[in-house]
Parts: sequence; structure tokens; C-alpha cells
Amino acid sequence: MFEFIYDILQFFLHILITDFKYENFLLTLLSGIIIAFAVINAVLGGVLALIWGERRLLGRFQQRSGPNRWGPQGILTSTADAVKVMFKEDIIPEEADKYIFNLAPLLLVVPVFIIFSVIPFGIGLYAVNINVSVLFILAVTSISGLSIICAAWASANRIAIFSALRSVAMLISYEIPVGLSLVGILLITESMSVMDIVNFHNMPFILIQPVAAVVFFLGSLAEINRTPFDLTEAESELAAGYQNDYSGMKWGLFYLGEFAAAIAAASVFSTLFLGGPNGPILPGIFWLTIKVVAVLFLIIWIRATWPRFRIDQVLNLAWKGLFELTLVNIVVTSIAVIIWPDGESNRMIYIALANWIFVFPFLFIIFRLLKTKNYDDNDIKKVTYPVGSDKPKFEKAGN
Amino acid sequence: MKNWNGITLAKEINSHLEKSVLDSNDNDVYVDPEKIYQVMKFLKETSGFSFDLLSSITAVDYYDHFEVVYHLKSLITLSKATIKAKVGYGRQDEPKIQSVYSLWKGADFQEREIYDLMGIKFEDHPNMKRILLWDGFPGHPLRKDFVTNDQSIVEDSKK
Amino acid sequence: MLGFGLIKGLSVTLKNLFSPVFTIQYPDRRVGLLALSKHLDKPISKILTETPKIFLLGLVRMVKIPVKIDQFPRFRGNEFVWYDDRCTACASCAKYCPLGIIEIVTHPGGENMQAGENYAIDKFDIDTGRCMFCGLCVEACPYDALHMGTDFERGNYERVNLVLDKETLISQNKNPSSWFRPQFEENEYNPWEKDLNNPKEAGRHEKPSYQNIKNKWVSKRKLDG
Amino acid sequence: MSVKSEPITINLGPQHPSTHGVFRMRVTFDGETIIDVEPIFGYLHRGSEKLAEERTYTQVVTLTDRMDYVSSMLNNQGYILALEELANIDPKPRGVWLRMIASELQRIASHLVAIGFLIQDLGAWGTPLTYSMREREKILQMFEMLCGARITNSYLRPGGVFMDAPLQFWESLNAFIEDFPSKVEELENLLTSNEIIFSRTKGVAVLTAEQAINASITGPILRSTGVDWDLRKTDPYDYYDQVEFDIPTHTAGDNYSRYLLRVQEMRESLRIVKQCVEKIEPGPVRPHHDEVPNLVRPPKGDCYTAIEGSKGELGFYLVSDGSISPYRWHVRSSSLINLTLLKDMLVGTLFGDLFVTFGSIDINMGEVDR
Repeated sequence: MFEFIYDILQFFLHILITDFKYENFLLTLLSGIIIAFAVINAVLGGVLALIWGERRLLGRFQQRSGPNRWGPQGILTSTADAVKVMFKEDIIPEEADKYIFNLAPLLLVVPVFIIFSVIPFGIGLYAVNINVSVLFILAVTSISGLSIICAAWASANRIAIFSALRSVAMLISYEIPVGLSLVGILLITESMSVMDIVNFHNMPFILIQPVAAVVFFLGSLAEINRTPFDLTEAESELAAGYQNDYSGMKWGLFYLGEFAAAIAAASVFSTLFLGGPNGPILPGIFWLTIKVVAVLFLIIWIRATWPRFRIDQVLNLAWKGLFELTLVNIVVTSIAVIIWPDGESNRMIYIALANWIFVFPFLFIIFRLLKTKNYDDNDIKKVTYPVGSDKPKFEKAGN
Repeated sequence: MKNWNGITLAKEINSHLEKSVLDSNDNDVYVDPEKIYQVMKFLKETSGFSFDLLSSITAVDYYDHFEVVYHLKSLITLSKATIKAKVGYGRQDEPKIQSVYSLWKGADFQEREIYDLMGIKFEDHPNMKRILLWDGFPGHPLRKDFVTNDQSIVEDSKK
Repeated sequence: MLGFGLIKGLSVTLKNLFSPVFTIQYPDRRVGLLALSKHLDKPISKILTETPKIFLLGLVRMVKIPVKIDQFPRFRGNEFVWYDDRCTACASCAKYCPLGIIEIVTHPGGENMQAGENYAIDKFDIDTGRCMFCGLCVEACPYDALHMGTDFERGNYERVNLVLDKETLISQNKNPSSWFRPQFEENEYNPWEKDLNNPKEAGRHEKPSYQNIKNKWVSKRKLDG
Repeated sequence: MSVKSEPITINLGPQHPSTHGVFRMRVTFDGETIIDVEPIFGYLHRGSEKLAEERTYTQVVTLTDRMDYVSSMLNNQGYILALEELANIDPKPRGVWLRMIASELQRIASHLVAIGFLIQDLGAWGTPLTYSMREREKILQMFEMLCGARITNSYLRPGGVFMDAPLQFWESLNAFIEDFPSKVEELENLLTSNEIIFSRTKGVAVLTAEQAINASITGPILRSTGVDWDLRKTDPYDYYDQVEFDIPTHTAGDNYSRYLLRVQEMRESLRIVKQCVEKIEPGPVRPHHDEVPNLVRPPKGDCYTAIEGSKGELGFYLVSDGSISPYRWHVRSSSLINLTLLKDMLVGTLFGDLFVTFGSIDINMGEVDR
């Protein structure tokens, strides 16, 4: 992708002047800008479509029609929102720490766009190919916690501080299960680069590593503050938490960052576990969009149905639930990898079977431990207070 | 749900606590305000009455005196009774009565509301202050002699 | 077991995803070409030839059609219907209104003699800005002169316009609601479909004879207690 | 070593997305656990008890349905029963049956609001709330057929109801009776066996029977602690002794049992409505003007009647001095008294449980502040 654009630019440059001292620097800079421009606009387009799609889908889940006033079927709603937010007044609270207050939205949005630089959109259609891209993704996702802290601390608002402390505790405790759940895949493919993982085998990794997929999905739900882990801006308690004091385009950036993070999480999940752009007939880019849309549908579906956890249950689930699951997964996969080394014919099927048999039941055992006592129905009818057991005095004494 | 006849109830109370009942007719009992706490304690604890649910406390302003009305219900004997106490004669002194908060916690908000709107103070109530109106509100609105013209309230509360 | 309750919840939301939309679009609905042709009862080809612009909008489902919601005959709307020929200005509606917002000024004059006394009405104002539309005035009117209205799109910019004075009450088109008027409901009168067959006799109770009024309001009232 | 942590006081003020109205709580936290809660209300105090002293007895009916605006038919019924007992009017049978149908439908609507907003506070992004509001919409449309207004329906008059139900009402009522059980079933599938709701509400803010009775808490909260106390059964008014229904009680006394109890009560109310529809026969709906005039003049005296409102025991204390307007009109507001134990329930729980417990008590600010 990069060389392709580099040659085209070189061809055009040679028409004007043949040799130019800084030619190589200029061309790399220009093609880099073009690729970055393309990727960012693709993601922004995706965000606008996701905002519209989510609001209408949530509406349809609740038997109402969702926004349909601007443009046919409400397609221009998100653009109308964006334009409105740009012109809204930009308030900075009095005792706010101005610089950190302005820095916070950028800190949230920029890392999300960086993730897309590593994701392959098709065969050879990628922005950058680093050989440790999985590590790169994990490193970049951890910056968003910092931005939430900056936003809350700068806006000097007690409820925002509540939401920031909650979100830091949650993000840190969920980074470890997310990181460890990928170890299984790395063991099998012996390479950290997303390109190798994608074209390693035609069978998607979700079948080979079921538990790792579940843990990664739940972890990424917590990373992007989505139900059932949306504790940072729990409407009923904190009413938009750290975004309380933001208005105008700063709030717009937060809103955009939140939805872009959802697309990022969905695309990372589909590249790693659903095999990214490879699929039978259609070109790579279509397969990636179909998988991302499917994962986004699942995220929105969960958001429309499940209530949210409490902070202690969220941390409980992370440390006592998902963490152990990833360890079990690593142990089983490493044994499977040793038993069936590289040369085997249908090695993947054996590993997949090993995972399904040994690791999948653990999912229910550990979640069972987390759950509270089930509601036993027999104590419904037990009446504890003796209503009407005694007679008033004037009836008792018979007078 | 049987209704206690005021006269029989008055006889019962009088037999245990002398001279605590001033007057009674067939559906309510007038109790001497000083002895209200003992009467209520008796009604709550003894087995034949066991009025464990204090349904409601209200106050009525009859120009020359106030009347605090207690409606009691007993879940155990499925019976209900009304106890009244006349307080604050002649309107000069601040009307005062003993609070029943220590017997029934349910009396907390209702007594504060009576103090707030009617002006009857309940002694040894945990936090005896206004519940509905703001603290600087002049006077007690539910009294019959409370004249309402909007301007006076605004100015008085500014003072 | 963990997970099965949650999955059952997901299945309920999925079932509702495919069930029809429950909400009503108001004040107008955006429709495609089929519904448009049904609404204008013109074939689609005619729409194309006569008004191509609407045809294009219809392709993109952007054509707006006004929506009529089915109201109920007893709906207490935000206006009043007043038959001035029946009103004897006895002001029982003004007395009976909890908020006291009906203002009636009369002078004894013989011009419009009606059943009962002969007061001529100078001023009959109902301040619908402060009215809570409880309908007690309609209940108190002995001569069925005052009815609840059925219109509810009555927003406007000044409070003064909300006061219905005598002229507007007489001149506005009257479709009274059948609140506390059982005689309307006997002949299935519906303020939105059927207009009043005979406006003069609309909602007329049996005509109270003089004798009937005398012993009803004077002698039989128990003045004791 | 213990980390020195300072308590934070937060003002969950009158303007907050989930205080169901203008209710303010000054809450002090130590980290996430609640140390102290001080409820402050009075923001919606309209002085209806003082207003009633200048209004006639029938005009007070319009005052009652603005008190607990989510269950206005039940307020009307409570007040009219007190008035009928005071002025010893004997109501017409058809009027009483219609009144019972309307108040049981209103109880279902009020429970739907309670459940919808309780689950909304848990965070299910409004889907259960929209489902329950969709059902409540059908009930409000039936009220509009009956009395012309959806919420402020002053439908009752001393002696029965003010007007008979139109034919349209009976068709939509039968349709509602047929399809409502399946809708409750759907709501239960979505919520009752939901593990997250289990873990969020079970064992939280537990109340014991003695604690509740001592704080004169009544209604679903009392029944959720195992006390079999429902005024429709123990002190039957209207024709509640001619319909048979049973009172669901639980013993856990926590948020979950309060939620589950309201769902079961909705089914019982539907049973009552079904029996009322069978038992109703044609007849006058209201005594003629001459027996019960518009300006009722009850004899001198006082009376206190309490009915089973949707939130607890709703009592009306009427004192009359023989004139056309009540001398004193006190309302025993069940929401106000159900709040007495809010502090004991909340201290020790986490911030997340604050609004869930508050939602499970299900108060209505119009009734708290009157």
C-alpha cells in the first residue's frame, strides 16, 4: 500500500523535475499523509454511520422508530449533531485547570485513531506493518484511562472524580485479562504481527480459542465503557461522569472518541479472532466491514438489554473471573502446542478440540463461583409476622 | 378489621393509668397531653391492644385550641383506634406535646410536618425542624389565622 | 445458571426488534410512494407526470403527510364551546370553577330573553392560560350552554391571547366534546368525524321548564346544617 | 497501614436524572460506601391541604388527582370513600364496580412505572422502561375514553363515578385483559431471571418485618418483608370482599423481592379487573342530583378512611363543620412515610445501590410534598 502510493507520487514528481535532493523525504511524507488522511476519514465516516446506526437500532429494539427527521430515514442526524456541537458554546468551569481541561479530549481521541494504523483492511491494504503490532495495540489502548483522569481532575467536579476513579480501577484491572487472552494466539502463531495472525490459517481463531475470544470481548467492552461495564458515565448515578462539564466541540470529541473506540474494539476483535479481511469470494475490505458490523450489532444488542454491574462486581469479575480463565487457557494451549508441533497435518483441529474440551467448561465453573445464591422459591410464601393471630381485648374478655 | 369503641378503650386505659383519659365518645378517646407517652406505650406493649402500626398523626386547629389526632392500627389483633389530645389552649403559649418517636419510628416525618405546617412542637424528637418549607419561612401556614398574601411571605423571608 | 437468564433477555429484545413500531409520528409522517399514492389516491404514474418533485421526494421517503390521531369523544380539549343564546349569565360556572378564572359582567336588559332570567352579557372571559381543564364548570352549567372543546393545538406567544373573550367564543367553529353531555353520546356524536347535524339543538338537555327550575333551585335545597 | 481517606459530601440535588421528581439527598461517602444520607424535600409543596379549606367537597377531587400524579384514580377513590363515610352517602353499585376497575387499572399503571424506572436506574438503557410505558399507554388511553383526561382524571364523584363508560371502553378493556398477561410474561423473561439484576439487587437494603412495621411502612415494601397486610383484604372497602384475589408476599425484604412483588401484584390486579367486568350490571352510575347535590354538606364530625394505594396505605382524614367546604383535610401520604427508613437501608451500601434502593421504595414527589 505504502510503496504503491510512493511509486505514483514519484512518477508525478519526475514529470516536473528529474532529480531533487530531498525527493525521498518529501515523497514518504506525502504518501504517509495521504494514507493517514484516508484511514482517519474512513474511521470518521464509520463513526458517523455508527452513531446513526446505534440510535436507530436502539430505537427499533424498543419498538420506536429512532431519529428520522433529518434526511431520508434520518441519515443526516449525526452530521446535524456534529454541526450543532461545533457551534455550541464552549464553557470552561471557573476553577478548572485550563490546559489539562483542553488536553483531555485529545488524549482520548488520538490513541483510538492510532490503533487503526495497524489493522489490515485487505490483502496488502494496510497503513503500517509492524512486527509487534499486537503489543502496539495493547499499549495504545491503555492511554484512554489517563485521559479520563485528566478530564475529571481538571473539571474540579466531585461527581466527575467519582467516575474517573471508577474508570481507572476498571481499565487497569481489565488490561491484564485482555493482554493475557491474546497469549494463546501468539503461542500458536509464534508471531506478534497482525498480518501473520490474519493469514496464518483459514480457520478463524474464535473456533480455536473460544474462551480467549469471550475474555477479550468482555475486556474490550470494559475498555470502551460499554454496558454492562459503563460505570464511568452511569446515567442513573453520575449522569455522564467525567464529561459533565464539557460542552461544545470538546464534548463532541469525547462523544466521537467513545464511538471510535467502539469501532476500534470491534475491528481489533474481528481481525484477531474472526480472521479479518480473508473470506471466500468478496474482496477483503467487504469481509472486514461485515465482521465489524456484526460485532457492533452484538455490542449494541447487549447495550439495549443488559443492566450495568456495580463497581465491586466489575473488579471481582476481572480479578477472580477473567484472570484465572486466561491462565487456564494459556496452560492448555501451551500443552497442546507442544504435543502437536508445527509439522502435523491437521494441527489446528487438534488444538481447537483440546481447547473446547478443557477450557470451555471452566467458563461456567468460574462464573458460577462469582454468582450469588440463586433465588430459592420456597421462601416466597413463608409469612414471618403473626397478622391477625390475637383477638382485641374487648372480644377476648367477652364483655 | 374491628374498630375499638372509644368508651370501652377509655375504660381500659383508665383502669391501668388513672386519670389519663379526659373524655371519650364512641369512636375516639381524648387523652391528657402530659400523659400521652405513657398511654401510647401502654397501648403498644400490652397484649390485648398491641397497636404496632402508627397509621397517621394529624393536627387540627380549632381556633381556641389545637388537637393532635393519632390513628393506630394493630396488625396482630386486626383492630384500629383513634386517640386525640387537646393542646395549646388560648394560643398564647407555644403548643407542646411529647413525641412518640421512641415508640414508633414512623412518627418522625409526620411530627416534623405538623411542626412545620401547624406549629406544634414535639419534645425530644431527634431533629425537630421544618420538613417541607425552608427554614426562614415566617409562621405556620396551616393555622387558621395565617393570612396568605404572596408579597408578605417574600419580604418576611428576606428579613 | 449464569448466562442463560441474560441470553433469554437478549432473545426478548431480538423478538421486539422485528415487531412493528408502536409510536405514532406527529404532526406529520414521512412516506414512500405507495403510501403517498394511497393518501392522494392518485396512481404513481400520475404523480410522476404532474409533480415530478414530489415523485423524487417520494422515492427517498421524504414526503410529509399530516397525521390524524384517533381521539375520544370525551376528550377535554384546551378550548371551550359556548352557546351564547342559551347562556342566562347565572354565573354558576364562574362560582363552581376551583380556580375562579371565568369572568362574567352583565347588566339587566331585556334584549335576548332566554329561558330563565334576562341578563345581557357584556363580558364573558375564560382565561385558558390558567385553566386546568377539569370540566367542573361544564358540570355546573344548568342550561348546557358551556361545553368542553376538543382542540389541543393552541400554543401561542402571549398569555393575553389565551384569554377567550366573548367574541372569539361566539365566532370560533364549535365542535364540543361529549364530556358530561350523555345526550351527545346517545346519538353517537363524534366531534371529529360527524359534524353537528343541527348546531342549534347541540347538547340540548330536556328544556328546563320554569316550574322545574323554581322547585329545583329554590324550594328543595336543604338550607339546614 | 490504613489509608487516611476523607469523606466526600455530594448533593444529589433536586435536579438529577433518577430522583423521580424534585427530591434531594445530601449523601456523604467514604470512597464508594455511603456513610450518611439526609433526604431533603418540599420542593413540590403546593399547600394542597390549605387549598382544600377554601374549596367545596367536589372541587377537592381535582386536588386529589394532582397529588400522586402516577396513581390519580386511587387518590380519587380514597378521598371519595372518606367523603361518602362522612356524609353517609350510599354509592350506586355500577358506580362502585366502575370505580374498582379504574383503580385496579391505575394500580397496574403505577406498578409499571415503578418497575420501568427501577430497571432504568439499573442501567438497561431504557428498553424495559419503554416496554412498560407501552403497556401503560394502553391504560391511559382507556382512561381518556372514560373521563377525557389521561392523568388528571377527576373521574369519581361522591356516590360513584360522574359518567358511565362508553362502549368503546369495554372493547379496549377486553383486548387489554387478553394480551396483558403475555406482555407481563415478556417483561419477566427480560428481567426476572437476569443474572446481573440478581447480583445487583439481591441482598441489598434488607428490611425486617419489625423494622418496617415500627416505621409504619406499608404497601409492597411491607409485604416484601413477609407481613401479609393488604387493606383490600384486612379492611375491605367498596366491593373488594366480593372479588377473590391473593396477596403475594416475600420474606427476603430486599430490592429484588420488592421488584418481584410488584410484578405479581400486577397479575392479581388484572384478576380483579376480570372479575369486576363479569360482576358489573347496568344501572345508574351516580345518585341523582337531588339526593347528593353538587355542593355536598356532610354533617359536623370527622372520619379517617385508608385504602391500599399503589405505594402503601393512603389515608384521608376529613373534618367537616357542616359547611360546603372541609374544615380540615389531611392526607396520610404513603410515599412520605415509606422514606423514614431510607437512611437505615442505604448506610453501608455502595453508590451504585443508592438509586436502586430509592427506586425500589417507589415514591412519588407529588404525594410526598402535597
